[in-house]
Amino acid sequence: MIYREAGEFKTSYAADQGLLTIPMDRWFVIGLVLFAFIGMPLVGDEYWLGSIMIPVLILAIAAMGLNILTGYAGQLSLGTGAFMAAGAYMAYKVATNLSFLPVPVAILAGGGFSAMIGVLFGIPSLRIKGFYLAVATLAAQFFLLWLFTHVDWFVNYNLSGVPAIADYHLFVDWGPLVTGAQASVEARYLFVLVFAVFLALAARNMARCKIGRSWMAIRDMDIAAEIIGIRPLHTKLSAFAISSFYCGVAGALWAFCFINNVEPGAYEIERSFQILFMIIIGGLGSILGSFLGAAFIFLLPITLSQLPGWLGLDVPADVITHLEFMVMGVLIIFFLIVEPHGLARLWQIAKEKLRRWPFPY
Amino acid sequence: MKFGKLGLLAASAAMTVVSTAALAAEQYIPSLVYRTGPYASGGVPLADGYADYFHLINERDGGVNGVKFKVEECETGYKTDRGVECYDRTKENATIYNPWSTGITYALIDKVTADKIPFLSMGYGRTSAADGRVFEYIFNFPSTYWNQATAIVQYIANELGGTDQLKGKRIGYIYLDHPYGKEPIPTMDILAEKFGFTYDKYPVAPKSMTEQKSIWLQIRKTKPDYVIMWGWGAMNATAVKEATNIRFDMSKFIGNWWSAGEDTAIPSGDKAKGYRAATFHGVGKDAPVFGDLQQHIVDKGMASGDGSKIGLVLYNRGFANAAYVVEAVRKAQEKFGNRVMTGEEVRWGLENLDLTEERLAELGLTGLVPPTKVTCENHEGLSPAIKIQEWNGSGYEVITDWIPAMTQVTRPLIEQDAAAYAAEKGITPRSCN
Amino acid sequence: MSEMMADNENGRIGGELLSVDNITLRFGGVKALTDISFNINKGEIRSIIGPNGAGKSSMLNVINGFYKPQEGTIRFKGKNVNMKPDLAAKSGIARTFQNIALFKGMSTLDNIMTGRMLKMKAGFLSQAIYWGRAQKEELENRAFVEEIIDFLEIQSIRKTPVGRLPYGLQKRVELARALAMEPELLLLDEPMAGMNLEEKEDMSRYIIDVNEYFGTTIALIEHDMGVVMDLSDRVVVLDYGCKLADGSPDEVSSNQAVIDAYLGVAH
Amino acid sequence: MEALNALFVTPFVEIFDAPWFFMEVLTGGLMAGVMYSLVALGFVLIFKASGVFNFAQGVMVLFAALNFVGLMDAGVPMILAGIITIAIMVAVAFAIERFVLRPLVNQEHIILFMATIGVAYFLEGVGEMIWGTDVRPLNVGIPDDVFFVGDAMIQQSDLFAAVVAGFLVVVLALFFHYTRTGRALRAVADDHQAALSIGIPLNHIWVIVWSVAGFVALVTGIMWGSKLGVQFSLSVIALKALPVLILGGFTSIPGAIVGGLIIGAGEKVAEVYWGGFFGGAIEEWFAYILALAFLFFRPQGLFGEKIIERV
Repeated sequence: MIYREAGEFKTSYAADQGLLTIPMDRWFVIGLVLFAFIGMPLVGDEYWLGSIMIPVLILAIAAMGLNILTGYAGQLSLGTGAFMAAGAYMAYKVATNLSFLPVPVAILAGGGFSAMIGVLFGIPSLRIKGFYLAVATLAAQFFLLWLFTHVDWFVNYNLSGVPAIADYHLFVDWGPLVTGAQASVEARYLFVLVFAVFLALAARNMARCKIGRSWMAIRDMDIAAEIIGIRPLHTKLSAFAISSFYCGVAGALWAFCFINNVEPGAYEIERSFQILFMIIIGGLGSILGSFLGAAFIFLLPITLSQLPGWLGLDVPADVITHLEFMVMGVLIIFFLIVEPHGLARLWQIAKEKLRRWPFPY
Repeated sequence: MKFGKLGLLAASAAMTVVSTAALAAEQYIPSLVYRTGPYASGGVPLADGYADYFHLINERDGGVNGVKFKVEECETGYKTDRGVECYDRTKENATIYNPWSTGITYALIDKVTADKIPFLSMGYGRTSAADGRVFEYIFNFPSTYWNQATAIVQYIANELGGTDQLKGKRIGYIYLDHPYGKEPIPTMDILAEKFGFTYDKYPVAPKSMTEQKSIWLQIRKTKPDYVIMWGWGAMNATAVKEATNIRFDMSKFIGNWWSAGEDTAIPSGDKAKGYRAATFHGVGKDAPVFGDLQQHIVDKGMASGDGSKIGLVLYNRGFANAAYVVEAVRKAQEKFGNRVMTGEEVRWGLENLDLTEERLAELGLTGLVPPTKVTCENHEGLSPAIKIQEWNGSGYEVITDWIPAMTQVTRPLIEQDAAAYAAEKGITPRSCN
Repeated sequence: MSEMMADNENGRIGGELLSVDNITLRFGGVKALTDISFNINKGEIRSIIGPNGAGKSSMLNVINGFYKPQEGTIRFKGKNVNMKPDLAAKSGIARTFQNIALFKGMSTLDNIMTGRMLKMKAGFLSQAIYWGRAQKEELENRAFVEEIIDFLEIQSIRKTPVGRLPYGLQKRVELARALAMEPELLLLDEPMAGMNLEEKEDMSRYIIDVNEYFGTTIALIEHDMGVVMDLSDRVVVLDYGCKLADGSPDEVSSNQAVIDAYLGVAH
Repeated sequence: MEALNALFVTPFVEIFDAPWFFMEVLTGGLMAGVMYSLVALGFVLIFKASGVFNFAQGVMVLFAALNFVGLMDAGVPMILAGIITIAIMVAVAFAIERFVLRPLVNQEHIILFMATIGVAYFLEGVGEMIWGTDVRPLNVGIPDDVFFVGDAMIQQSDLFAAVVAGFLVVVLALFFHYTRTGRALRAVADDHQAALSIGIPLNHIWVIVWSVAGFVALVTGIMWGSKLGVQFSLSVIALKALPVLILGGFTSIPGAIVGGLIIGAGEKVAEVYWGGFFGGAIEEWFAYILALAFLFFRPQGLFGEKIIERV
């Protein structure tokens, strides 16, 4: 009886339409967010904040983006990495060439540019579906990366092609440093966290509003969606745009707050697949799942690689990596078979169990 | 989000315990390796050689002045984010980093500087890091890509009979279409203008490294006098194979030092005879130190990996890299005392490193490691030079003496790029006087 | 909703709402519909019947714009239209499908809410922060949808994913979604197919109620002749893509051509 | 103006100036295309029979080749190594049917697709765990010389690959048309339910078709492997086969062949004559953009049937 939903009566539609309708859920999430903002920076050391939390949050943003497109709107995409790259390169351009703008604006501008690119590559989705569309998004993946690495304008004609990100304050000259190696890890973490929390909230809101329902309608049955007045092209493109915006912001944050430079290798097709796994394992069509999936996929190899050390075994690095591949493969299949709705559903099931505990019947 | 984080915290406690276990009176050497993935064929011998030399020092000499080395590998798979994670996990008490990856190097340059840990990207990474006034903690001796490009052109000129003979010659430049492969292009532009040769660029897409047919068709058509290659991973072997397919004169095909591994030529076997590649260290197992290695490490069954890589080009490179690190630690101990050195102290050791032929002979490294002198200003070594090695069907043989780089061409470029970097990042270059 | 209920029994059937003029539809060489003309008056229940493959569903598909006829015109509310499905929806045509076309991954409530799509105008930013117009619209439309849920008596399955509902209920949810659009013309494609007698009676009652209380014009495809004859004001009969007969249920059921078609006399 | 020249004039002038070279580029491209076709063939077989978009095909190529070359290096004679490898691939097919397809039967296509990504990861891990990551040269006695047609130089090994691919297609065609199993396969491809209802055991069919795909993977692996050595990058060629599938349609064997040839020839010609203008390395995306442009005009692919949407 730890977790209760019975005995909660809503007296207005407003209450019933709320985000977290069960008080325990609400308090839990509020507590968690508070902990993420206050507790985590106090508890976590540089490794945990800088090398784990920051990339996990950034990848979770990208996973939310892909989840909007694939989980909600049903359009399979393998071009996530390229949309992230679009955000990163454009944010870099804005940050360096329009230096009077504060860095959060540059990052959002990167997202905006990525959204435009997303719309462009979303146009084929009107005519082609399913795997054909997936392959078409690969065109975006390869073409865009080629473009960014071959047009020197994107890197300000940098000789090496891998421009470093300068140390930026939150608002031009004011506020703490939030990017670059000089910035404190707490500042970078909180900066990323703010993005992640607001984007997650926005995604949840969109999912429960008109736009979210029209995405799901297109996903579940596009013909039926049309007869109730949903414009397929408009809806699909809005999914592409918003999805790419999320990915673009994630790509920019990756460059600005994590690896400190704009490196094409970070946005290769492997990244696209990694994020796809995150939403499969986290749960398609679930914002919570995007976070769970990102944490799981990112931490799995790191945990596996350290596991022998904790157990005091001496296993060579290559064997561990091969094992990691195998475990990853098996886990993907396992999840698809046992719980196609991913970790998010497992969490729900766990809650249901808790509701009955300790009296199962 | 919920459960992920709770798990994180639980695991966090466990991990902190482990990472501090590396304390003790040992010089901690984190080694970022890639024994898996598309570049593993290069990563494995590099990692083996690096680890073996430290173990040799521990076994044979009992460490440096009693300070033993503790090598701990962290697998990156050549991926930048994994490299950053490995770095953050291991950086406490770390002596030095050398990730064998240009991508990871770029990601870590600022971080190591902030953390005051030296970084030796030996023959890769950011060329302009050779300017020690801007890049205080980054070293790239004994040579850089830009210097290597000039030295290879110098070698071609030597073969032709003088730099004036380069005029009107046509060179093909085939490279991995990646920041690494693009590094020497500015230098090549300058050299082409200076000596009056033309060169054609042939980028190889990283995702289709094994698809070079169209490139070699073009080479067959344009018939360049020489082809220079800047390759890595599967690209190298494919290029050599395609070159043999079109019956290109292998003695006119010169790889850089990352296209110099055995894996580059083995798939083509005898047909690749005559293929040349640059190197900045010796090849084979002739150096006296290999006797010690056999006695103290191999015979005791302590060799890294399966021990099959000893003497391979990339193994020797990892080996040489470790030798530099050991000597830098020794140098630092001269000044700071015989104990475990901190990152800052090792940096001092690196900046004052002076490996003469005599010293190398004492170490049994003659012919394997080039004499090197590093200063505060100059982090690429004072006399960058390469040798050219030739494939004989089953192994490489060095066929030239040291060919010096044209530092008068590259140094201004390096200083210019470093200054641009300093301006962008708001760094005030330190004074070295 | 209350203003719609003002329509009373006496003035139930008004002037022409939709007219179908000389429609011909071909798929490659196959003629699915040949020169079909008929009309639907405001407020009536109009049935389209015919044997399997007669072109009934094709006719509905032409009306709401899924198929483009090669010849002929459709006029809705006096205006010549050449529609796409989403435009048809905008101008006030809703429909249900022979094979249920619900959004399987969504709850009953969400499915019905999609019917309100066209009534909601909030921009996406407002939706992203769930503030102002978006929130107001959500709540207003929720109230409207709840009335329909009450009307069709599906309160208990409000939050159930429709994929888990039994067939009869799914049909009802689909009707609810169509009603949520407040259509002027409701196209029902075999709303009672596969139902047992009791369910059919329920559904018939809903159709009559919708017609009476909301004044919604209904075009109905149905195989059960009893239902058709009881509900319809007028019936049009199709066979092999041609119009056989058109008139009141009594006229049609006594038409020799119709009887032949249903009994399978050779052509 | 200069740009227009470089795009629309110069390349054609070059083609007419040196027709032999164009021939060489074209044949080179077609030969590369044959290789793409072989991989695409594996995709098509599985997609036809089980509706699964098998992303693991590329890794199956690597896995088969690794086993083959590993056995040969261990001293197993070539023929025996081939037989053992085929047996391994059949075992893999059984395992996939039992542990992946059967539990996931009737799931959506996208779920099955993702499951094959899982299979790909697993096989890659197993293959490299057993056989290591070194580049292994493979020599099965494929002739490795050149001959000239006019001035155009042709690689014997390429020609050999083309012949093998052609032979493979003929064998598969005969298999599909004239054997009982082949007929059953086609029945399953047409309609799972109907095939099931006349007593064709679906599970067996899946095992067979995955085994055949494994066999095709082995042949592909040997062809590529003897060219470039057996190595990790073999699995990446799967990516090259995807545009071929778009072009040729997911269900058409002739489509896979013709699509492969078009992609191969198209990208080589584009790279050689137009690559310089764009700054090179356009091969990486050219096939995809070509396929995408093509999709606008024929969404069902070259040989696919027109899809009529029923309401």
